[in-house]
This record gives sequence, structure tokens and C-alpha cells, in this order.
Amino acid sequence: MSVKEYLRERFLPHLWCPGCGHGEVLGGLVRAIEQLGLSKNELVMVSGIGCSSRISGYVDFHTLHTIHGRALAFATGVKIARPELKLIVPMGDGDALAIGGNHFIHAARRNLDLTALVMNNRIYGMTGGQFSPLSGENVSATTAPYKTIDRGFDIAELAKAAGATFVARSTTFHVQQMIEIIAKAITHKGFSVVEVLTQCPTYFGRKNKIGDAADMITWFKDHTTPIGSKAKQENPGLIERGIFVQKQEPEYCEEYEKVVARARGGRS
Amino acid sequence: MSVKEYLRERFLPHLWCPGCGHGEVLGGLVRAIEQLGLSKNELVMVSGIGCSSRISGYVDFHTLHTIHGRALAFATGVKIARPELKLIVPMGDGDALAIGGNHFIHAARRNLDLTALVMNNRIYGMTGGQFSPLSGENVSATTAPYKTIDRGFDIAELAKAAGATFVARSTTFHVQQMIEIIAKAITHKGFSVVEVLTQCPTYFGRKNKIGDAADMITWFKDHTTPIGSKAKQENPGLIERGIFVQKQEPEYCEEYEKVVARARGGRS
Amino acid sequence: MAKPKLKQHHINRDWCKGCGICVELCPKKVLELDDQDKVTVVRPQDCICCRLCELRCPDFAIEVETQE
Amino acid sequence: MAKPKLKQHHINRDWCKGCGICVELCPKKVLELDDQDKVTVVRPQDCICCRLCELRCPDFAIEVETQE
Amino acid sequence: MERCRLVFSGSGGQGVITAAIILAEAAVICENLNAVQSQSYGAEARGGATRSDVIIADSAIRYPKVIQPNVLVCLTQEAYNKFSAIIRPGGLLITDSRYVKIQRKVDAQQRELPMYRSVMEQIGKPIVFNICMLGAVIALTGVLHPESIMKVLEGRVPRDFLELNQRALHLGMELGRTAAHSSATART
Amino acid sequence: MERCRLVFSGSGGQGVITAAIILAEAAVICENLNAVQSQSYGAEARGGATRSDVIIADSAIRYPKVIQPNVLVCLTQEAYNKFSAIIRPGGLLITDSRYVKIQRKVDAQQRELPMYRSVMEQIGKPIVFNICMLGAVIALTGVLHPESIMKVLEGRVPRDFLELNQRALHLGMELGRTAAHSSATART
Amino acid sequence: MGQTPKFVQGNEACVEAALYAGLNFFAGYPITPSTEIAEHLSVRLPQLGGKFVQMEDEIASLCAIIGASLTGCKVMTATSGPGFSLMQEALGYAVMAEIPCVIANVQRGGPSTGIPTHVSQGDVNQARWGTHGDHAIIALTASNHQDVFAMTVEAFNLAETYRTPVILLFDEVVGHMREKLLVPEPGELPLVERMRTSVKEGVDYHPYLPREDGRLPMSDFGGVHRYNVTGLVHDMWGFPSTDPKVVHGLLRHLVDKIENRAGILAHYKEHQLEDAEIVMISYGSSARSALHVVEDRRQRGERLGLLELQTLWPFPHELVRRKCDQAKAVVVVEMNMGQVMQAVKLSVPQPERVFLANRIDGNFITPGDIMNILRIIQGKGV
Amino acid sequence: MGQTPKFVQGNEACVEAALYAGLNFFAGYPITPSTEIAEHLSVRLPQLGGKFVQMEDEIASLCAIIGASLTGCKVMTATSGPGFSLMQEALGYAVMAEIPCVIANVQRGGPSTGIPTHVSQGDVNQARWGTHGDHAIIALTASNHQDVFAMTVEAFNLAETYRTPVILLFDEVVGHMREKLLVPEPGELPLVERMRTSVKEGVDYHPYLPREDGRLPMSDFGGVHRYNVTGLVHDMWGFPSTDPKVVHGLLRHLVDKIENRAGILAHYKEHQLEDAEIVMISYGSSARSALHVVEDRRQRGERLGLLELQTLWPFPHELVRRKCDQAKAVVVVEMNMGQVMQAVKLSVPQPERVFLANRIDGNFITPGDIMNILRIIQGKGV
Ligand SMILES: Cc1ncc(C[n+]2csc(CCOP(=O)(O)OP(=O)(O)O)c2C)c(N)n1
Ligand SMILES: Cc1ncc(C[n+]2csc(CCOP(=O)(O)OP(=O)(O)O)c2C)c(N)n1
Ligand code: SF4
Ligand code: SF4
Ligand code: SF4
Ligand code: SF4
Repeated sequence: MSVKEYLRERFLPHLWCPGCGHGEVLGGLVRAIEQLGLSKNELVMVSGIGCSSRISGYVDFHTLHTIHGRALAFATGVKIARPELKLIVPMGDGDALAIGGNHFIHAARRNLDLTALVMNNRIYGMTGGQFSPLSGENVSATTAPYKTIDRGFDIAELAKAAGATFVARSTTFHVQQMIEIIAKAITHKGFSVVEVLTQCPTYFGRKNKIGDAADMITWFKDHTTPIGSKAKQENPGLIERGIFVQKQEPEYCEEYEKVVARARGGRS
Repeated sequence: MSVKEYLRERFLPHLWCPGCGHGEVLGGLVRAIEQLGLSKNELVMVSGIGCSSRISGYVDFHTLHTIHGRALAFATGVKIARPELKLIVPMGDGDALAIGGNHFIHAARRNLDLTALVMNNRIYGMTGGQFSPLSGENVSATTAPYKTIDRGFDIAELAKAAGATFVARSTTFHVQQMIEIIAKAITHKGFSVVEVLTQCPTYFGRKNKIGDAADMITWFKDHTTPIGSKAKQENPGLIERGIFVQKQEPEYCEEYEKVVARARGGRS
Repeated sequence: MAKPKLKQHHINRDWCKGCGICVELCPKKVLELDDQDKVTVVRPQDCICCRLCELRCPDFAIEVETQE
Repeated sequence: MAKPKLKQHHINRDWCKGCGICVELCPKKVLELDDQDKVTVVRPQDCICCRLCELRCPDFAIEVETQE
Repeated sequence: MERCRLVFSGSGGQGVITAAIILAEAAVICENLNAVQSQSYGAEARGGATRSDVIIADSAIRYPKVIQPNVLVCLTQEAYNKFSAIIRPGGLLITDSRYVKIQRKVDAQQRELPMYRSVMEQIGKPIVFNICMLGAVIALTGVLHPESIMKVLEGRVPRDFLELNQRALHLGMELGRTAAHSSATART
Repeated sequence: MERCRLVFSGSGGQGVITAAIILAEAAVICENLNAVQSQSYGAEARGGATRSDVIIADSAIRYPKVIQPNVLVCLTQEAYNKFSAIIRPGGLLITDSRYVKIQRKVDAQQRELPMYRSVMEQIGKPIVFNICMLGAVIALTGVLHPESIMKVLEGRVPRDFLELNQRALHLGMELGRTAAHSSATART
Repeated sequence: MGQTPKFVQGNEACVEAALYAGLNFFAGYPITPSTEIAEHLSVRLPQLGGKFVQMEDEIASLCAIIGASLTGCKVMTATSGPGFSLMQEALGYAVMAEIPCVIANVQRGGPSTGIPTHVSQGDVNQARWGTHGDHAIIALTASNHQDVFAMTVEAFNLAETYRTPVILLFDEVVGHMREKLLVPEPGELPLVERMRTSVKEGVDYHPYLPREDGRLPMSDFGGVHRYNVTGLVHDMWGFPSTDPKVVHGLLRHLVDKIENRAGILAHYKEHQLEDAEIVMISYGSSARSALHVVEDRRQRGERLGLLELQTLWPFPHELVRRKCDQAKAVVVVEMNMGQVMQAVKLSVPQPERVFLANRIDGNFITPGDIMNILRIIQGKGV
Repeated sequence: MGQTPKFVQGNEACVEAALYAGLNFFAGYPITPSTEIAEHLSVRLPQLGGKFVQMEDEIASLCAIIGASLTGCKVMTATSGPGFSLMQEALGYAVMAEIPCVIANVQRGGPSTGIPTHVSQGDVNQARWGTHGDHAIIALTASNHQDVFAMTVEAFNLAETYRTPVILLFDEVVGHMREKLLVPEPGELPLVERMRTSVKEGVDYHPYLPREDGRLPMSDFGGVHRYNVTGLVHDMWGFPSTDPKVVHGLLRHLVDKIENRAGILAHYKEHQLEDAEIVMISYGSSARSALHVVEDRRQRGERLGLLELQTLWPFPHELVRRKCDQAKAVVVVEMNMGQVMQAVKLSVPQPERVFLANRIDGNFITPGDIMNILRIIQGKGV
């Protein structure tokens, strides 16, 4: 199937701003799925609220556009009810880790077989540019006129500690890597987290004088490096890209089958 | 001041079951505070809901018994409003990491100067013995008649990944260590997490046939080991005790002072 | 420093819930529960004043008083 | 495998929002924005068919068609 | 028409609630009567005196709680102190002689039975203390047939514990009967 | 009594909302009039046609929205297509000649002004496009004095940008005046 | 076997009924006094191959069952006051997206943590208005285990019929007390199954286009129809819209599908109303005490009757008006400060004749409490 | 300078008023259309040495300001529909623990995510009944920036006076539109400061023992009085109790302290009511359109008047009854399905004379919309 066949073309051009990285992530996602040749009927996308979450309107899957921060909770219900379905759960950084942080760590803990895709633009885009738990320190935002003092989460570290069995990071500059990683995440059995560093030129870019969309993408080139690279040792400030965790552990739905077996075996 | 002077003796004996470890934690806490010789007026305890959270009724501090899972959110308000106060936030494992997980990781991220004391009995005591996110696999509970399949959190790992600058673990067997660690946590500048493994003989003990309170305490002796001990290498199943993290990083209230300075400096 | 000598155990029978923690975990088996399920001191002479009973009692029901 | 030769760029002017990503990040500066802020191909001969413009376009507005 | 209103009281571990449930269930399942069982919960149900109410009747039961029991069982001093006053004048008050020292005089037939002691001496398993108590209640009130209790127990306890429970039940019935005769006049 | 109802429309980046605020603020702060400004938000405010309404009056303003503007400004084709129909018969319709091709005939005085082009040619900074537009509006309507606009700008833009804005404002006023004369009869 | 009685708690009766109705997915978070519902389901669901999930909180619980419902499951969650408050946002989502689901709220003493182990009926108005924005809701209750069973089954039926969340508003007394329950034979109670679209693959399916009868056939996630579900105002395909006509149409549909059916949705029981001079109106466990009073006073010749409401929302104004029109006085018996009494006042022509017999101290209202009020009213010469 | 006018959004007027009232701690989470409140405060509070915190969600935001209030701060949070739904549990806690705090809900189209950028007044009943259990609440609103300022200051005053959360129920139109605001000089508006106990150190202080005038003096956390605060039913020291007398007493106190003062809490404005045959009742932005109609029709000699409510809860039944008793018809103008209309029907002797002029499609109600309804009513020969 061609990439476009996974899209609801009738809704394009999408509502995102010119240069918004969310469109690149959408592109990366459908290309990854196209490579995997998945059928649209087995795909369910569950998203929350945010510019990023509007992605569910553009893919021709079963799409569930929910409430802010709860996408993974809804997804947990869909997945456990129908384990054979493939779930993709795109979230903004605020959606996933501000209001949604608890569902994020608990979905990871259960090692539920689905793919959490964090579209991290380090800002609340939909509401007009307030800082997020991923902004990190010294960032300007509409609610941080004197720059942020909050430290940011490291999504990969947090996902790992919470129990995710696949954890990776890429950016909108490294599109091929992004596609490759998303494809691996989708095929992984268990809870997979893919963080994509993406640009919000309208708010993050403007507020922090990083320039236009292209400049922001270039920023990702200059400030990231492959995991464990020499560059990282020389310049610890660099953000690592690649796959941090990839391991097999008991998956929730499979374990649940055992519960049913025990119950039917009458052990109680 | 004597230990008892930190207690509201008129409410003793407390409502906890015979042999409940929460009483030992209460004892450890007031002894630590007595050693530090803190004045009662500078102490604020904020707790949530649960058997553990009832601890706030027994200490003669400023006590705020709040709602389930939100203790750290309330505490954030108290602390930022009055940074000079010393905050102690005891929580049950469910309170802190089931419903309260998001506030836990965000308080850690902000490195707010307070002490989170997780009284981890691996069960929901107050509601009668349902499993918690700390029960781990293969545990019996009133909502797990066929044993749990959920993997448990590692509180220390999670706190560390979220940004806590002091992370430690002890048990109700190792009372002296518990006291020492709690004292260190309280004196630490920044967000400190102390996990105390404690016993709920009434539900966890009974349901899992571990025997009486003393047997459960002994279990902690047999199944834990100092951090990085040789025993750990030989038997990775052992739970480590001790201080995992202890470092200085910018504390939220101090950083906020800089925001005020910038604002007054008129930079906007 | 000279190891402390026992003066006496102060036991608060109203607070003691008879959980048996101090009894079972006393290294010297100094304590027992009476027929009312309250702790009593049966072998004071064996007490090494480690205070573990005091520290582990969830109910502040037992205190170890030592000399000098 | 023989490196691909450019057949043509398919550009969807209705979808192009003129963000300039493809233009600025094209390694060979093949593309430019016209006075309507829509992308146009100005140096097709320099195109190395890396498809980066296609992959990075947030709006699916540019496609690179190659021969064999 | 209502046959009997009972209140069982004691401490958490003693199984008074289970006893109440067994009794009420027996009435419904085996003797085709109506019965309601309810109990006082409390965050403070950690320790403290627990209480369970049972109403047994031929007709439909609307109001499910017991305000004035005509049978009151108290298995701890605390329970006795807390509840003895609510008993119906002329009602039956059963206490365990190890745990309860009768103080206040109430207008009721008081029966101090050595249930706990007998259970420990003759069976040695405290868990069946509550079943023994049930036996006494049945003997003293005749509200149900012992077979009904046994039938319910069959559905509840593992086979190899049944005999244990049966002995406890009969032990309680004996204690009840003897008490009934001995102090037929002990109305205080 | 109401003096004027205006609708400024265009695309997100063009600053039509800022222009509307400046105009209304000038009326309130400098000319002691009443004014209300409002705008259409939209999660879809990402791109799409934005619109801002301004009412200027001597008396209190209750209903704050503009249903039929007597001054309508459209700075993009999309905005023109979407809003040109709502103009009040005989009203004033101002469009930018680069961005808008007039199609439909409406009962209004239509003014196609080369605002964007002039700004780029004579000032070279697109950010002041909206201020130029304000100049044109003022010249064509006389609703406020230019000094009022400048006074508000002083409070809003960094000093070194003031002169830039002033030039844009006057440029717009010129375009407005010439248009006013040239096509005094161009009523279509 | 269905006819051998069980002796169970009200919470267990609710569980048996849910399973009878076809529940196959439950997600919840423990809270007194509703916890037994989760506990019993954790035993029973796996035996039947159904799904039981304990979530991290109540918000996640409701979200999870909504997700499961979209795959075609019959779903439920259970909670009490504080948890119900937390569910309000997701509840509004279920209303907006028209998701069949059942939410049991076993009421305890509020506000806030209140008196967790004591009875109350204080959440009646919250059930109606707890989430933001105009909406309509269905809430059912019951006073005894046989009715708990019937109303629970009905809740699942209504959820499917009207594609809406249905709230079971029980209380601590009914939830915790034990009494007889006769589980009906399979087929004895009618069940409404998920109505799935007959639209074939490839043909345009409208998830939000009501049929003439007002019902909206669904298509399971994973099936051949891929559509969108959102909490935003949406068109008949489920895609966001801000078109005023669409907005108006959707909001009216959501409210009218329920409010306009208040008549047929009204479940109730009446006791000796024919010649009643004083009509008592009650529901849930309070109705037991009220009925006790009726039976007791009737023996003494007092003309007292009881209207027991089982449907609290949409409020059966018409029914109440009809049943009360002969009454000299109407006495609403409830364990709150008069939440249903307010609704009754809106129903009857003479609100001043409506009185309240309530108890709010955490104790179960007694026949004596009610009698005291009746005496006062009668003293008023009513 | 106070007298040089500002030209601001309603949300900014709210901010200026809050600071005027002494706000020194704000915690919030962004949401349209209330976000400007947080944004402006993030600029202003640090300048004044106050605390601005952006929390992880709305639940945490309300919890945080409650904690800050106990240290003696004047506190506020701001949100809209979905966030307000999430706050319901913590709101109940503030009611139960009697914590002075202000919650601004700038209403948008619901239910659920609804139409986030469009106006609505659909949260009126939620403000009253959103949290579980019996309780009372104060909710204020306003139609223009000068009143937004006044009502915001009043909200802080009432929060302190009655130790209760106060809800500011604004709407998208008032929140977002810009108009003139005259910030009063310091002292021009009366301010109620935190009433702190006069009880000396060492003397027994009762945080929950009302004085004769009903007020409960507080003691800041960190001060000399150490007491307990809980969401459980509690005694006068703040410690948990299940004593029926204590339960009854506390619940009555919480409700009576507000409901019994409905009269003095009733803020409103009236326009040409004296001889009005048709009385319109409206509030918030809708009142602007209603007033437009009044002024417009009066010129044409129609006897039309407007009662603009600024206090929505406790509902001013008595006031409404009084103002409407001469009216041939009462027309409630609001942007929901008649939430205030229901309350008005409960207030007046002839509910059948109460009509609704509303709009629910996300667009701001126009004078034209209202006129159409008036025509119909007048057609009815009223
Ligand atoms: C309960 C609730 N709180 C707040 C909001 C407002 N809101 C919508 S999206 C959003 C955050 C958007 O940021 P992010 O999740 O990072 O996604 P982005 O828009 O940047 O792609 C917020 C705060 C809401 N819709 N619901
Ligand atoms: C919002 C809400 N949900 C659920 C509950 C019920 N509840 C009270 S305490 C508790 C958990 C207790 O477990 P934990 O936090 O581990 O403390 P413990 O009782 O074991 O000490 C629960 C689920 C509640 N009070 N509020
Ligand atoms: S606001 Fe930012 S995140 Fe949202 S669409 Fe625009 S660029 Fe993308
Ligand atoms: S139930 Fe468990 S946790 Fe609660 S008091 Fe008893 S022993 Fe402690
Ligand atoms: S002090 Fe130590 S030795 Fe002495 S009784 Fe206590 S535990 Fe035993
Ligand atoms: S990247 Fe896409 S949208 Fe941007 S300019 Fe190029 S073609 Fe147009």
C-alpha cells in the first residue's frame, strides 16, 4: 500500500502551522507502517488532546481522540479487550508527561504491548506556548516570562525506570532514523516508547529566538548524537539518539491469559 | 525534647492493627526528628489517605491530612508558600505511586526541598487488601485471587529517574538504619525519598501466608542487603537497602527567588 | 563507653496490642506475652539493653531504662 | 544498486504551506519558494534524489519521482 | 413475623461477623426464612469492637438494622461495655467468661459461658471459637436447627476442617444447654 | 452613539489582531471613547483566516461583536472570500492588492491598496504591514487621530522600532488619502 | 440452579447482575464501600474469560472501560464519592462520544473523604450535574438485592440502547448488607445486546447518525469500519466540527435522546398509594425504612403510601406529579439535605406541601426518624 | 494612576483585581479560554514577590493553592470546563476543610472537550453540584470588565469571610474581549483580610469552632498553633470524628453558613425594572446582549427590564421572586439549556410564566436571538 493510503487525504492540508514538526512525525509514522505493510483494520490510534494529538484525525485507522493526558488509559482498555490489535499512542510532551505522567509510568510498568510516541516539542502548543515538563531550565514561554526554573524530565530515563521494554529517541532532522525506530517499536512485543524531538516554530521557536522551522530542525542536528558516541563524552550536553532499551519481558495481555487459565483451573 | 513530646499522646493507642509496621515508621520518624532536635512549629506533615496517612494524626506538628494520592501536590503549595518550613510527606505505596504517581515524579523533578516517606507495605491496607503497584508479581490480594501479574515499580529507580536528589530504602527490621536515613533525608536540601519496607500483617501477611508481624519483619532481614553488597551479586533477588542517591542540585524555592529577582530587575 | 546496664522496662499495657514483635525479635528472649496478650519481662537478667524492642514496638508500649 | 536518477518532483501547491524546510535543508539547494510562498524546483539537475525534502515535508507536499 | 434479632459483638479476629453471616445464610438457604445481616464498618475497624446484626423472620424484612437485640453476644470486654446497654429488656445476653467480666446489671438473662476455654481445652483451635458461640446461641434460642449451620459450613470450609467445626458447634450447644438448665432462674 | 464598527481579517502572521487592539486601545486611552475589541479564536487558529472585531463609540457598548462592519479589511484571499459578504451596504472594504484578487461585487466602497508592496519597497520590514494598514484605515475613515495611534505604539514597541512604525503608519495614510481622492467615484 | 437463593451483599448482587447482563470488561480502583464489586469480579470475570483490570486510579478506570467498550465489550467500573468526583471529566467524554458503559457509585458520607464507612445519598445531584457543560444522564438505584439485580441489568440495557453512560447510584447500606437473592434463569430477564451496524465493508458508515428510532448502530474497533471518536463536537462521521448547526444538533441530540424519554425510562415501585393521604417518596436503602413505616402505620389505619423511585435521572416529573395529585402532603425520605425533594418540588403543583424526612449524620435513617417528621406534619394539620 | 484607564481582556481584569485583593499565590495549568489569567500572573506575581507555579495538572493546582492558603496566603487558580471537572474532588476538600481560595472557571463549550474556543455558560449547575456529598458553594459572575474586577475582589473577600472556596464563573466572551478598565485606587474597594486567631501560644485553639458571628479565625501553618486539617468529618480541633452529633453539626454548618446568607450574598444589577412587564434575567456576557435589547426596545416604548445576576450561588431566590412579582413574563437569557431558568422557576410563584432565550451552538447570543424569543412570547399574548 502506498503511504498516502494510510492517510485521510480529504482532511489535508492539516491544521498544523507551517513548519510544525508534528507533520514530519505523521509522515515518519505512516512510512514506518507502510514499510511494515500493516493492514489498516488492525491499527488503532489513541491520542489525547494537543496539537500533536490531532494526528489521529489524519490517519485512516480506527482512531480514538480522547481527553488531555489520558490516551494511555483509554489505550489500556482497548488493548486488554482486544490484544490482537496494534495500538499506537501519539502524545504531546505535556499530554504524555505533565497531566498524563501517571498513566505513562503505569502503562510502562504493565509492559502493555503498544507503542507510545511522544512528540516532544518542549512546549504546550495547543494552548499557546506555555512551558512543559520537557522544556527544561532557561526556556522562555508565555508562562515563563523570566525563563523556566523547572528541571525537565528525561523521557528515556523515566520510561526505563518505570519498566518500558523498548525505549528510543530520534528527531525531525533524522527522519530516516525516526522511521526505522518507529518501525522497530511497533514490532516490539511489550511497551515501547519513542520520543521524537520535534519543532513548534510558532511558539517554542519564536519565544526562544531559534529562528524558523528549518533552523530548529538544524538545532536537532547540532545538539544530538548517537548513543554512547565519542562526541557525547567530549560534550555531555549533547542529547543521545537511538535505542536505549530493547528487551523481552512478560507482556500484560499474555500474562492475563495465565490468570484466566488459573481461574478456569479453579484455583482460587 | 523527648520522643513522646513529638506525639499527640492523647490519641494513643493508635488505630493501626496489632503489629502494623506503620507504627514502627512513626517511631522511627519521631526518633529521627528528636535526634535532629527540630522545633515542632517549623514542622509540617502532609499526608494523603490510607492507613499510613493516618500517621499525621499522631505527630504534634502542623498536620494536613489530605486526599488520596495528592499529598505531594498539597505539600508543594505549602513549601513554595513558606520555604522556611520543614515538610515531611508520608504516603502509602498506593497513595504515593498508584493514584499519586504523577505528583511523585513531578515533585521529584522540581527538586522541591521536602521529604517523601513511602511506607511500602505492598498492599492497600485501608480498603482491605487489594494489590498495589508495589505488590509485584505472584502476590495474593483481595483483587488478585489468582495472584498478581502486574510488575512492581522500583521506587528508588523511579525517584532517581524523575530527578530526586536523595533516594534511600530501609525496612522495619533495620530500625536504627531507618532512623539514620530519615534524619539524613530531612537534613538533605532538595527532594528526598525514603522508602521503608513495612508490614501489613492483617492483609499482606495473612493473604500471602507469611505469618505474623514478627515473621514479616524477619522476612525483611532475610530478603534485603546493603547496596552493592557481595550477597547481592550472588543473589540478585535480594532488595538493596541504603542510600542510592545523594547529590546537590538547584532547589525549586531557591530558584524561584531568582525569578523574583529577574522580575524585579524588570527583565520581562 | 561502658555497656549500659538495665534498670527496668517500662511497659504501657494500655498501648501494648500484643503483636509479639518485641517478644519474637528480642535477641535474648527476655520478653513474653501474658494471658491477656500483653508483653511482660520474664528474663530481665538476660537483657543486653539493645533497645530493639523499644525501637520496633509499633505502639510505643515498651521502654528500656538503663543505668548510667 | 545504481544510484537513482530524478524523473521529477511532484509538488502539491494546495498542501504546501511555504515553511521552507525543504528549501533550506536540501543538501543541493534544488528548491526555492516562489512569490506565493510555494515551493518550486529551480535546479533539478543538481538533485541527488536523497528524498530528504519528501521525508521532511510536514505537509506531504513534495514527492521525488526517480527513474528505475 | 420476626423471629429473632441478634447482635454479635467482639474484636476483629474473633470471627463474629462470619458467625453472623453463617447464621443468617443458614436461615435463608436451609430453612427458607428471610434474613438480613449487616455489620458496622469503620476505617477504625482496625481493632476496636466489631458488631454484626442479624434479623431472622418469616416475612419480608424492611429495616435491616437491629436497634434492640433480643439476643446479644459479647466476646470482648470492650464490646460488652459498648453494647450491653442496647439489649431488649428480658433479652438474652451471652458473654465469654474468659474475655468478659460482667459489671453493670441489665434486665436480661445473662449467660456467662466458658466458650473460649472449652474450645482451647477440648479442640485447641481458636479459629472455631465463633462456631462454638453459634452452637451456644442455637441451643439457647432454638432459632435454627444445627443441621442448617452444618450445611452452610459444608459450603464454606475445606472438607478436612468440617469435623473440627462440627465439634465446636456441638461443644457450644452443650455449653448452651447446660447453662439453660442450670440457671433457668438466674434471671437478674 | 456608535462611531464605527470594523472587522480586520487576514492570516495569523499578519498582525491584524494587534492592529485591532492598537486601534481600540487608542480610542479608549487617548481619545476617551469607548471601544471593544474581540477576535475569533480557534484550535484551528493554526493557519486559517483570523478575524478581529472593533467597535468604537461615545456611549457604553453592550453587544461587543460586529455583525455588519462598516469598515472591513481583508489582507488575504481566504479572509476576503470568507468575510467580504458581511460588509454593511455602502461600507468601506479595504484589501491588499498583493494578496487579494477582488472577485464578487459587493455594495461597498472598495479600496485595493498596494500596502504590502509599498511596505516592502519603502521600508523593507513586513512586520509593520499591519501598522501601514492602520494608517490607511485612519486616513479613509478619520475615526481617530494618527497621534493617538503613535501614542499607543510608544507604549508597545521598543524605542528603536518606533520610527519604523511611524513611517509605516504615514505610508498607509498616504495610500489611503490618494485612494480616497483618486476613486471618490469608484463606488461600485 | 438459578432458583436456589443466594445470600449475598448488595455489591455482590450487582456483580451477579452485571455478569448476567454480559459484562466482560471491568476496570476499577478500590474504594469503600464499593470495593466488594471489584473483589468479586476479580474472582468471577477470569473464570468466564472476561477481563478484570485494577487501574492506577479512577480516572484511568473509566477511560479504560470506554476504550474497551469501543471494541464491543460490555463494560463497567465501580467507585464511591471521591472516585466518582475524579471520574467527572471522563464521564463527560462518554456522554459526548456516546459510549455504552455502566458506572456504579456506592454512596458514602461526603463531602470530601467525609465518613467513608457510613451511609449517605448525597451524590444524587452530582450524578446529574457533575461534569461540565449541558448534558443528560441516566441514573438508577434500588433498595433491595432483587432490585439491585434488576436495575443493574437494566443499566446495561439502557447503556446499549441509548449509547450512553448509565450510573448506578447505590448506597453503603444496600451495598454492604446481606440478604436473599434469586438469580433469574438465563433468558428470564431481557438483555439488550450491542447494536452493530449492518453497513457493509466499503460502504460509508456514519457512527453518529441516529436511525429513525434514535439508536446509533456501532462498529467495533478492529472491524471493517474505520471511523473517528472524539470528545470535541463532531459531525456524523465523528470528525471535529465547529459548524453552529452541527454543534446545536449534537447537543440537542445528546440531551433529547434521554430527557424526552423520561416517561419510559421511569422505573419505580408503589406501595399502597391508591388512597394515600400522605405520599412518601423515597429510593435506595431509605425506602426500606419508609416502607417499614407504611406497613406499620397501615395496620393502625393511617392512610400512608410510598412511591419508591428507581430511576432518579432523568427525573420522572410527570410520574411524581401523577402519583402525588391526591396527596395532602408529600414527604421525601432521603439521606441528604433534600436533593430529590428539590426535584419533587419542581414536579408538583403545590411545592409548599412537600416535606423532607432526612438524616445526614452518617447513621441509617430509622422508621422512628420518619415517624417523628410525620407527627410534625400531621401536627401541622395536613 | 489608578484612574488612567487600561484597555484589557476580561482575564486580565480578573488578574488585576486578584492582585488588588492581595493574591500572592497562584497555581494553575493552562487551558483555553482561561490561560491568559495564568500568563498575566506569571508576569505580575514575581514582580510583586508573589508565587506563581505551573503545576502538572488541575488537580495538583487546586491542591497546591489549598496548601498555600493554610500558610496564610491569598490564593487562586484558574481553569475551564475539563480542568474544572478534574478539580471536583479537591474542591470538596476545600469545602470540608474550610479553606479560603478562589477558583476561576472561564466557561467554554462543553460537554467534554466540546468547542474549546467558543463561548458557553454550561457549567452553572456543575459549580453547584460538581463535587460529591451535600455542600454549599458561592459562585459569582460578571458581564463587563469593571464588574469582573469588582466580583473578583468580592470573591477573595467572601473566601476569607466564610472560609470557603469561591468560584468565579466567567465565560469566553468576557474573558477574551478587550474593553476599558479603571483600576480603583488602593483602599477604594474594601478588602477582607485573613482573620487570624487572637488565641495566645499555649492556649487551646479551635480551628473549627465558629465564633458567634459565624467566622472561624485561622492560624497559619508555621505559627504557634499546631492543629490538624482533614477531609474527614472532624471535630472543632480538626481531628476525625464519626460521632453523629459532630457529623450533623459540621454538615449543617458548612451548608448553613452560606445558604442562610443567600440574601446578603446576592450581588446583582437592575436595569429599568420599575415598570417592566417583561423581566429578563441574565448574567455574564449574555447580559450584554440582553441589556442591548432593553435599551433598544425602551426607545421604542416597550416595557422591558433586566435583572443581571452576579451571584449565581447561593441562588438569590428571594431577590428573584421580589423583582419578578410584577412581571407578566420572565425571560431568562443564558447560553445553556436553561440551568438558571430552572432555579428561577423554583423562585417564582408562577413557573409557567418563565421562558428561556438561549443559544447553545457556540456562538455568542445576539440581541436578534433574544428579540426572536420575545416576539414569540409576546405572540403568546403575555
Ligand atoms: C484537562 C485539561 N487540561 C488542560 C487542557 C488544555 N490543553 C489542551 S492541549 C494542552 C497541552 C498541549 O501541549 P502538548 O501536550 O505538549 O501538545 P502540543 O500541543 O505541544 O502538540 C493543554 C494544556 C485540556 N484540554 N484539558
Ligand atoms: C480518590 C480515592 N480513591 C480511592 C480511595 C480509597 N482508598 C483509601 S486508602 C487507599 C489505598 C491505601 O493503600 P496505601 O496507600 O498503600 O496505604 P495503606 O493503607 O496500605 O497504608 C484507597 C484505594 C480514596 N479514599 N480516594
Ligand atoms: S502551535 Fe506549534 S505545535 Fe501547534 S501546530 Fe503550531 S507549530 Fe505545531
Ligand atoms: S490494615 Fe494493614 S496497613 Fe492498615 S493498619 Fe492494619 S496492618 Fe496496618
Ligand atoms: S532491650 Fe533488647 S534485649 Fe532487652 S528486651 Fe528489648 S530487645 Fe530484648
Ligand atoms: S517542506 Fe513541504 S510545506 Fe514546507 S515548503 Fe517544502 S514543500 Fe512546502
